[in-house]
Amino acid sequence: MAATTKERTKPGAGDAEPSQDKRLEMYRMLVELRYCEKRAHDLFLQNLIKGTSHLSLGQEAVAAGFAAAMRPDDWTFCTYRGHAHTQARGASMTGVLGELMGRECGLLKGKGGSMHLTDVAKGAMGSYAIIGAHMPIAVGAAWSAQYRGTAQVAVCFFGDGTTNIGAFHEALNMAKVWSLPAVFVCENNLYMEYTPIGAVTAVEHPAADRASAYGLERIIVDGNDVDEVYQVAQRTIGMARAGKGPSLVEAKTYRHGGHSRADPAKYRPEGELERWLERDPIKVYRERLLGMGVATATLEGIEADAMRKVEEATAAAKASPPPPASLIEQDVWADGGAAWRN
Amino acid sequence: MAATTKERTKPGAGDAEPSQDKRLEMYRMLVELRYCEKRAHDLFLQNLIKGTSHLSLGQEAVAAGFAAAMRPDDWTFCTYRGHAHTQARGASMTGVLGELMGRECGLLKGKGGSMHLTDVAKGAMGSYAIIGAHMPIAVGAAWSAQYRGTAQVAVCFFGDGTTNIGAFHEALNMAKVWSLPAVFVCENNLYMEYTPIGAVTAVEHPAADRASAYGLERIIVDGNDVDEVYQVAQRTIGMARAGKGPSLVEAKTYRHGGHSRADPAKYRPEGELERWLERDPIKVYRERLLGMGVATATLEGIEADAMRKVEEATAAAKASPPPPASLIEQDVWADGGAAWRN
Amino acid sequence: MAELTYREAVAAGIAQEMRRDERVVFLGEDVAAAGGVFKTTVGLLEEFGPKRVRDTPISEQAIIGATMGAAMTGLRPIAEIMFSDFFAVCWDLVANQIAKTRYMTAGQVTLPLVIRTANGGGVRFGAQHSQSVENWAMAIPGLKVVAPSTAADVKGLMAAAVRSDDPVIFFEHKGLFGTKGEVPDDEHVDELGAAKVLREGKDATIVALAMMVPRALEAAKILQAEHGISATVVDVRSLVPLDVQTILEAVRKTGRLFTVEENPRLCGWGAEIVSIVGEEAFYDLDGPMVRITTPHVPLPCADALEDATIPSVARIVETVRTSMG
Amino acid sequence: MAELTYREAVAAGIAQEMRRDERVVFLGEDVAAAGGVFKTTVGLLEEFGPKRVRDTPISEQAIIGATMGAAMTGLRPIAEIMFSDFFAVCWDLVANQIAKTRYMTAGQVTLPLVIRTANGGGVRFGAQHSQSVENWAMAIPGLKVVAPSTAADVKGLMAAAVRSDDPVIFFEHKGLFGTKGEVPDDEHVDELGAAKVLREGKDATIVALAMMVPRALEAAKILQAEHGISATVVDVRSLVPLDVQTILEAVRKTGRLFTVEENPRLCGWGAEIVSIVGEEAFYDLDGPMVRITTPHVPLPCADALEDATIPSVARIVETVRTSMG
Ligand SMILES: Cc1ncc(C[n+]2csc(CCOP(=O)(O)OP(=O)(O)O)c2C)c(N)n1
Ligand SMILES: Cc1ncc(C[n+]2csc(CCOP(=O)(O)OP(=O)(O)O)c2C)c(N)n1
Ligand SMILES: [Mg+2]
Ligand SMILES: [Mg+2]
Repeated sequence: MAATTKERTKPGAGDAEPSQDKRLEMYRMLVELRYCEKRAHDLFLQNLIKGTSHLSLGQEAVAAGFAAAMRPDDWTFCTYRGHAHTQARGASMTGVLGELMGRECGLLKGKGGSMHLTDVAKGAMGSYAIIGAHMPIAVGAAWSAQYRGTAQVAVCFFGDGTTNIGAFHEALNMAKVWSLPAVFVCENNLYMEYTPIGAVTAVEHPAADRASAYGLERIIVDGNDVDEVYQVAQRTIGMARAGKGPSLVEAKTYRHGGHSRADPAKYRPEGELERWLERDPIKVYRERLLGMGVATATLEGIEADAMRKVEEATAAAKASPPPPASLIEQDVWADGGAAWRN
Repeated sequence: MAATTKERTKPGAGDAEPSQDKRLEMYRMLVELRYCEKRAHDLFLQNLIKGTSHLSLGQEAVAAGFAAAMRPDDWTFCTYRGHAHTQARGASMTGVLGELMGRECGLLKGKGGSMHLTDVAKGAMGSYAIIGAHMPIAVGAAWSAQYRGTAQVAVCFFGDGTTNIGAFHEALNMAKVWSLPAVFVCENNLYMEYTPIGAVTAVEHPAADRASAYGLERIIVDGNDVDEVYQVAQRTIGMARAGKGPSLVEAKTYRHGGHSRADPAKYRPEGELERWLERDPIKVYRERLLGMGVATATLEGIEADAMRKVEEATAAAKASPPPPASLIEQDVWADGGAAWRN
Repeated sequence: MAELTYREAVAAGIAQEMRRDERVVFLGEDVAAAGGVFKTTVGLLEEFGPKRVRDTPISEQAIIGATMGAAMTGLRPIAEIMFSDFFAVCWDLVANQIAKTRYMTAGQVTLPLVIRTANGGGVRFGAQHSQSVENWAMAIPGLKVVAPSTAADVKGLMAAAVRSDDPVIFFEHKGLFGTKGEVPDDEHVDELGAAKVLREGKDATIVALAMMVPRALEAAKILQAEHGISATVVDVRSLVPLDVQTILEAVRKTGRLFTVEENPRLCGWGAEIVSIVGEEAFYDLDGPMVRITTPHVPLPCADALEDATIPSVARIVETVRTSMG
Repeated sequence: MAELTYREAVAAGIAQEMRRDERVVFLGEDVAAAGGVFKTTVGLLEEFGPKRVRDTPISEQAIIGATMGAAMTGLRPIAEIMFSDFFAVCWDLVANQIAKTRYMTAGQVTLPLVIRTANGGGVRFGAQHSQSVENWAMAIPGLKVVAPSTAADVKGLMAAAVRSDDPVIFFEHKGLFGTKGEVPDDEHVDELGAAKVLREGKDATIVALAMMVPRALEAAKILQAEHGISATVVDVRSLVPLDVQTILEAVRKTGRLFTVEENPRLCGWGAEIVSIVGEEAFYDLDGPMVRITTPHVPLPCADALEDATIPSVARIVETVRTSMG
């Protein structure tokens, strides 16, 4: 197989701009994801969420831009940093907050926790907590779509740090060799946990500079610009759906908070956060929409709706009881049980 | 770290040609490796070698060219296809044949077998039978050299098929990020076991087309031309020794036989073997040396010496008894024993 | 009934299921065009074509990941891991992803898949190509684990594994590929989780798996003939689910338990069975429970050493005799 | 003696050895500048510098491979695998390479290395970040396996592990990081392979490891106070080498064996100990041997579920009491 490596770093001609409706849909999504994630943060501080959790604050445009470009029967595979991706596909906010709080109403009835949010009915095929594992799993879903001729596409999100693990390499090679309908999206937020990605990576752009190793186009997109993300998503998903094989997209973005619950993010150079807050995807998008003539009231209406939704979801999740102990020996097997002996 | 990817496909200016002595040394090595490997094949047919074995017939120039460029205290890491690499570093031929035959005189006293030939005293740091594993191990040796300031270099050989496994990716990235004295040598013999490498790889040159993903130079060399291999070895080992970091070399070559003992290699297209036999590294080199004015008698002398060496080693190995059962519970631990309890 | 080798029964079992169900697909390294390095899958590519029988790169994580992803989206894949030792390079996908995802998602994900692999020693391949790792799989909740000892069981258990909606790790034994046995020609579907009593005795129960089964049987014959010890022999066949009742019943009748394991000594399936018996049939025991295992060492390669390491008929006879005597 | 947390004892143990021996180096993800995600290695970078304390990419195979390669060429590396669950992504390097290479090379290669990792549950991290996998390591010949339950043992066993010329897998328990204990200020070097009898009783022996040790001790107190059952409590500490003699002796005195394991039920270290006792001290037993384990399921995440899954003090008390009649 010959390497044909084109380079492209921006959405180009032929990448359709989102319609006005799509834009408002995306704005709504951005705001909901943001408010819900902030709520999750508050619930931590109140110790209503235990364990760990990884917020997407600042990275919402990647989730929203791709979700807006997907067909309902397409599949999302994401990481432990998956609250936004899972909800962007339509998973219930109560189910998400309930899961974080370990309640029976949780998407996973409390069995999985924040790192494993899944809603198969919505095409949210799981959040995976071990770096890289979901990339070959997404390959398998794409293979299934190709085999069954359904024109479904598997979209797989992962971080910059994930580009250095073996599964990344194996998945991309096999996806290309089998010409599978998959889009791999690296959310480059500049850090693995606390270590800057540049300190542990042999190339500057951890995903894009490696695309050619899999015979793929080099694609970098501004991950804080939901329109740009949407356009790249349209194009790469469209290619996958049309049988033209996989893509690898590097979206440059930034997480506003620490890596996980416990992390105050002191390792960041001074001013870095502030510079990125200037480019907050919601701030940027709100300004753009206003500039395009969208009425302030329209946006405020969306924002108020979102806040109401978060309040309702929080109340519902809080009202839900802890999961019953009977769940412990359920659902190891397809028969619903956990028996390993007679 | 910025990607600075230069391209180079031939030894270039500044790569020193081997001296006449070096050339004769390499010819001797080639012939010894060839004769010994052929003898191993015969011993199979006589059922004196059990289990499996992977011959390097046709690929000897890679082993010889690199070994000739290494310092005695440099390290070789190789695969199950490692008879040539291990002997090229000076391991005893009797020890090799004895190991293949499961005799007490074996390099590993029969405990390891053909896939694990090792001679630490000669810098042959092991043959590894699980694809890719030795690449990160070689990284560790190179790290040790760098840490201790010994200017030793780790040279790691592997096949084309190995470029698709995760460990390849992790090892190359870390070697580059830590700027370690290591040279990774892909022996591209066109096949993994029975499947052509092109059928399972997203790029044409499985190693070279991926060098840029690790910020490395693209290097392809004719693996059947021992002079060319020697020159590239000199250059890349020299860079490593000088603190200039790792290299990745792709050597194009061909195995004359099947993948392993059991394989008749019927999957090859007609004429392919014949074309490569034309470019047999020993045939090519013999002609070149004669063309350079080396006397036929000199080469014939080397050949006769090698044949005698093989005969003697065979006889010695055959005379060696099977290893005693007392070895079974020896050398799990550094204290020489195998006790896991008191 | 035709006489097939254990090797041929593998392809026969897979083919039976692929004919029945289009969702069954098969992938692995050198499995298609070459028919597998052990020639266990010869003919599948020819019958089912390259869309259903696929050669992969040397990328075990991608193979097993793809298997999982395909299973969760409507296919029923069978993957080959060439040697069971190589589970170590894709163990995350097997033990952390495949085994746990149904549970973690409260049943949202169903994973009807089979991973088949060549397990065990005796063929002079050395420590990295000869391990018996069925205990690795047994230790992971969420995996079903099967290890047949005869050609008929290979075909029947393969069919059961493919039809199971749960992930099944299917251990084929390298040392048994050449053995022959009667295999039903017609559709043959066995049951996961059923042990087989191959011989009834009254003095001792010998529980064995895979290549240890013929050795246990042979040992039982010698124990009877030469030492007057009458032994029940149980072929466990399936480690998960485990047929505890059959084992307990045998021990209750005989009062003594011996397990014969090829894996290294510590934490094998034998320890699990001994522990179950030591809790649930303690008062039926007439003497110590004894595990016959490979010592806790990597497997040496040379024939002389390998044969002295894996439990042999002679070692089984000797251990049972001494312990009963 | 200073009072240190279990967490602080990790860095104290490593630092003690790094001061003593320049060949000791340390690598892992986020271990240097950040001091580790569990803050177990705070201060090491500052004291020993970036040459000896190194942050790595997210490349567990490279980390463990590099550890092995460095150990075979003159260093004595300590690697961190952040969560023990992640052994699954580098298991080949651990189980097939590090464990077997000395044996396969007939002793040519020596591997003085330590891999330390955060093991175990109780902190609501879910099934992929909470496993107790010490039985994975115990099942592999060629690995030494340690799992301390106190801060002092962390320091002392860490030193012993670093000084060992064999590869040691060092399991730190996430649930114990915050616990405190007296730790010798001076050089403190413990011994691999020695269990500790923490409490002497006459009716039953309870054998426990890591986080199960404080629970077993607490249960023993309750058993004594509320049920008049006097129990010996043994902290195994080291699974390989295993202090079989201490365990056998305790069982001989008490006649009953209970093991308390955090790992899922099948093929745990408890099964190994039960099997040894069931063979070697069978005639000293007064009743069934009972394992108290996590059921054979992945670990659920929600606090309500996780607490009901891992063996608790109440479950230990209840099981021992019921079983003792
Ligand atoms: C195999 C493995 N190694 C290490 C970890 C611990 N870990 C969790 S998140 C993380 C950093 C991941 O960085 P990146 O891929 O950039 O994703 P981000 O968190 O920035 O979204 C690490 C090292 C893990 N979960 N799995
Ligand atoms: C992880 C792993 N997967 C599969 C194998 C089986 N196997 C042994 S050699 C081989 C082919 C290797 O091809 P290549 O890297 O090109 O080396 P070559 O044999 O051609 O020298 C395979 C698949 C293995 N040893 N390890
Ligand atoms: Mg990141
Ligand atoms: Mg090859």
